[in-house]
Amino acid sequence: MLFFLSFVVFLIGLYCVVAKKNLLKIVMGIVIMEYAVNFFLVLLGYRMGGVAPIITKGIKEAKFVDPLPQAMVLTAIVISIATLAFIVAICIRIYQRYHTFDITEIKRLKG
Amino acid sequence: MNPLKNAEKGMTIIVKTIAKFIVPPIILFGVYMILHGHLTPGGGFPGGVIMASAFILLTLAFGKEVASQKLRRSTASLLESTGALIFLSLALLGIVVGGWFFLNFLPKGHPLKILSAGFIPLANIGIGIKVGGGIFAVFLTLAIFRVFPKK
Amino acid sequence: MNIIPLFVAIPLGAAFILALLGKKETVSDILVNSAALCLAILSIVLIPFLRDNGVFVYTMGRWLPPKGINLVLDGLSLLMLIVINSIAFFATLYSVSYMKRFTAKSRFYSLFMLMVAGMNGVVLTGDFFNLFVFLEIASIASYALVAFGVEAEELEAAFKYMVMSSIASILILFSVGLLYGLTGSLNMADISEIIQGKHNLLLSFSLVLFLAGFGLKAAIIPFHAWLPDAHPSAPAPISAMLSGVLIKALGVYTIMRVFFNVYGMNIQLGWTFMILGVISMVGGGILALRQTDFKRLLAYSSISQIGYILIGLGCGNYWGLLGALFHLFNHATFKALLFLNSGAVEYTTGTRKLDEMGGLSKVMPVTGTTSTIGSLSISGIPPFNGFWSKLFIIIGLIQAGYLVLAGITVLASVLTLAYYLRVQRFVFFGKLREKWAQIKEVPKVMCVSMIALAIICIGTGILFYPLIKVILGPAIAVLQEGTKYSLLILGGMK
Amino acid sequence: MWQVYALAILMIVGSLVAVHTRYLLSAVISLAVVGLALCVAFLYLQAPDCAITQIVVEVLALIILIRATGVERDMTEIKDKKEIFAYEAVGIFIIAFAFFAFRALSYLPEFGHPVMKVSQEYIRKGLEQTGSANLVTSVLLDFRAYDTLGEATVLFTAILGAIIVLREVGRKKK
Repeated sequence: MLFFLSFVVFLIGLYCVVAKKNLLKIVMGIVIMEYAVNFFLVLLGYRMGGVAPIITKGIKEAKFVDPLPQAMVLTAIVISIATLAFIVAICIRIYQRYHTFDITEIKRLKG
Repeated sequence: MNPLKNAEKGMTIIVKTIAKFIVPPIILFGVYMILHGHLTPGGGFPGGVIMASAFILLTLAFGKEVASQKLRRSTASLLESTGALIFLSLALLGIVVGGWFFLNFLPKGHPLKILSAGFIPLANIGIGIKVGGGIFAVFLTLAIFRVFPKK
Repeated sequence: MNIIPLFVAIPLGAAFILALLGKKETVSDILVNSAALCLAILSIVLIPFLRDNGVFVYTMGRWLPPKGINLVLDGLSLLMLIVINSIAFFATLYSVSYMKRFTAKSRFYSLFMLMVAGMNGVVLTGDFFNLFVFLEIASIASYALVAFGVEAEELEAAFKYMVMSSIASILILFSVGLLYGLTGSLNMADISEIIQGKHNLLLSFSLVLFLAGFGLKAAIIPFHAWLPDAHPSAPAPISAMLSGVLIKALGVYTIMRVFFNVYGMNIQLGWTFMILGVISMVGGGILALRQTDFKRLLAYSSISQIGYILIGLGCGNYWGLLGALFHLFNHATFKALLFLNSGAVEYTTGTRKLDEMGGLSKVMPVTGTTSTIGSLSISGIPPFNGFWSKLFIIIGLIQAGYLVLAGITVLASVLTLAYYLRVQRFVFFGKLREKWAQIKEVPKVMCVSMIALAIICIGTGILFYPLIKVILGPAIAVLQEGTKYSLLILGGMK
Repeated sequence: MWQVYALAILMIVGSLVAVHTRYLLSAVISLAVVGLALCVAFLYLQAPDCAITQIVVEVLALIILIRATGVERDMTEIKDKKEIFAYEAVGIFIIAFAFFAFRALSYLPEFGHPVMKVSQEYIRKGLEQTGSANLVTSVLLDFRAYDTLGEATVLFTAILGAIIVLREVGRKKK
C-alpha cells in the first residue's frame, strides 16, 4: 500500500508536468516526481524493526535495513538538485527573453 | 518578501549580527560532517552543501559585494574542478597502485576510528570541496544574473 | 586490461582540467582534440583485443558482480564505442573553427567531453543504476549544449528537451527501482538470470516504463516532439553529435541491451518494435518533406532513420539485425556529415532557410561535394553505405515473411530520396544568387572533418564486407545470444 | 509504521496543493512541505543519511525556486487555458496508468521484507572489507564508488551548464 501511495505522488507530478502551462509549475512537477521515486526506493529497502545501517560500538549484530537503496537515493537526490539548478537557470533566462512564464505564449518553435 | 530583491545592500542589522555569529559554527559543522562521513550519517555531499550554505547565508545577509570578497565565483569554480580532480585521481591511483580502477588501496585501519576505511575519508574531502565550491558558484550565478538589464 | 575505464576517465579528466584552465582557447583546442583522438585510437585498438580475448568484464575496485559495478566490453559495446569516439573526434576538429563564433569556447569543450564521457559510460556499463547515472550525465550535458547560443529559440528548445528527457530519466529510475525490489540486485546479468522464465505483471510494467523512457531518449514517434526543436537549435557539431550518436547511445543501444540481453526478445516485443519503427520511419519522412529549414529537415530525417533501425531489430533474424546495426553505424556517419554541411552553410551564409540559398556548390565546392555524397548515402543509392544497410533490412524482412513491411521500407526509402533531392536542388545546385557571390569555402579544419566523413561513407560502401566481418559480426553475435549474456558475464567471473 | 502512512498522505496533500494553488510562492512553500515530509519519512524508515541530504537539498531547492519566482513581479499564477480534450485525455491516461501500476506493484515483496540478495553481503562483510562503520558510505564510496564519480560529474555538468546558460552574450558579433 505504501508503494502505491508513493506512486500516487509520482502521478500527481506527472499530471502537473503534462497539464500545467506555467514553466515553474512544470519544474515543480518534475521535482515532485523525483521525490516520489526517492520515497519509493527507500521504502523498498526498509525492514520491519530494522535499524539504520551504521555500526556503532554497542551494536554488533543488529538487524540493519538495506543500505543499497539508501546509497541509490543519495545519488538520485544529488542528481535531482543538479537538474533543478540547471532547469531554473533556463527558466530565468527564458523569462528574460520572453517576459513570461506562460508556455502558451512561448511558442516560436513549431511542432 | 523576496530576500534576493535587496541583495545589493543586504538585510537589517539583526540579521547581519546573527549571521556573523552563526557562520563559523556552520562551517565547522560542515567540516565535521565531511571528516566523519565514514563513521556517522552524512558525508562529502551534505557537508559540502552545509559549507556552501554558510556562504549563501553571508550573501543573503550582507549583499553580494561583501560575500564575493570572501569567496569569489572564479575561486569557487576553481575549488569545484579541484575537488572533482581529487576524486578522479584517487580512482586513477587505484590503477597505478593496485591495478584496478577505484581500488581502495590504502590500509583499512582500525574500525570506528577517524583514520580508517582506506581512501573513503579522502574521497569525502574531495567531494566536499567539489560540492561546496560548485553549489556556491551556481548560487552566485543565479543571484547575480539580471533579468531586467539596466539600460 | 586497464584501457576500459580510461574511456570514462580521459574525457572526465579533460573536462575538469578545461574548467580549471579557463579562457585559454588555443590550449583547450589542443587538449580536447588530443583527448578525442586518443579515445578514437583506443577504441580502434580494442578491435584485435576483443577478437583474441572474447567478452571482457572489468570490475570496478575489484568487487565482483553483483556486489560491485562491472564494465562489459563485448561486440555491441565496441561498435558503439567506435561510433561515439570517432564521430566525437571529427566534431571536435570541426569545432576548432566553427565555435569561434561563440563565446566561452573552453566551457563548450568541457561540456562536450562530459557528454562523451556519459555516452561511453552508458555503453560500457553492466549495471542498471550506473546506466541511469551516466545517462543523466550525457543528457544534462546535451541540454546545456542545445542552449549554448542562449537565444530565445535555443532556450525554448532546451527547456522542452529537458522536460521530456527528465521524465524519461525518472521513468527509467522508477523501473530500475522496481527491478531492484523484485530481485534485490542491480547487475544486469544477475537480474537477467533471476527473471528468466518468469512472467508477471510487474515485469511487464517495468518493461513498459523502460520502453517509454528509452523511447523518449531515442525520439521514436509518439515520443519525438522534442527532437525537431532541440537538434537544429544546437551548434552544428553538437547537432551532429546529438543526431548521429546521442540518440543511438542513450536510446537505441539501451533498448538493444535491455530488451535483447536482459529481458529476452519475444514475438510481441518484435512486433512492437516493428510497428513503432514503421510509424517513425513513415511519419518522420512525411514531416521532413514539408520542412523549409535545412537543419529541421535533417532532424526529422533522423526520426525516420531511427525507424529503419527499429524495424531491423524487430525483425530479429540475422539479416535484419545486420541491417539494423549497419544502418546505425552508417546513419552516424552520414547524418553527422550532413549536419556538419548544414553548419558550414550556416557559417558562410548565416541562414538555414532552404529557399534563400541556391547554387552554393559553385562557391563552396568541398561542402557541396561532401553533402551530395551524404545525401546519396542516406537515400540508399548504390554503391554508398546507406544502400547496403537498407538492402539488408529489406532482405531480413522478406526472409521473415513480412512482405508488406518490406514494401513500406522501400517506399520510405524513395521518400528519403525525395527530400534529399530537394535539399540538393535548393541549396547546392541551381542558380547562384547575387548576395552569395562573395562567400568563400569554410576554413580548412572544417573541410578536413567533412572530407573524412565523406570518405568513410564511400569506403564502408565499397568495403562493407571486412567491416561486417570485423566490427559488426561480434555485435550481431551479442544480440543473437540474447539472454545467454548473463551466463557469459557471470560465468566469466567465477 | 502509521507515521510513514501519515507522512505519505501529507506528501500527497502537499503536492496536490502545490499543483493547484494559484500563487507561485505558495506552490513553492507547499513543495517544501512535501520535501520536509519526505525527510521525516526517511528518518522513520531508518535512513539518516538520506534524511540529512534531503533536508540540506530541500533548503537549497527552496532558495533556488524562490529566486526563480522572484523574477515574476506579481507572482500570480498564469490562468490555465481550457483545453477540454487534453485534460480528459490526460486524466484517463493517468487513471489507467494508476490502475495498471496498482496491480503490478502488488507483485513486489511485501513492505518490510526486502529481498536483499546483494545487500546481505554488504551488511555482513562491509565493515571488514572497507573499514567504514557507516555501511551506506561503504556502499557509496567503495563498493559502488564509480556511481559516486558519476554523481559528482552530474553535479559538475549541471553547474557548468547553469553558468553557461546564464552568461551574458552567446555569440560574438561579426
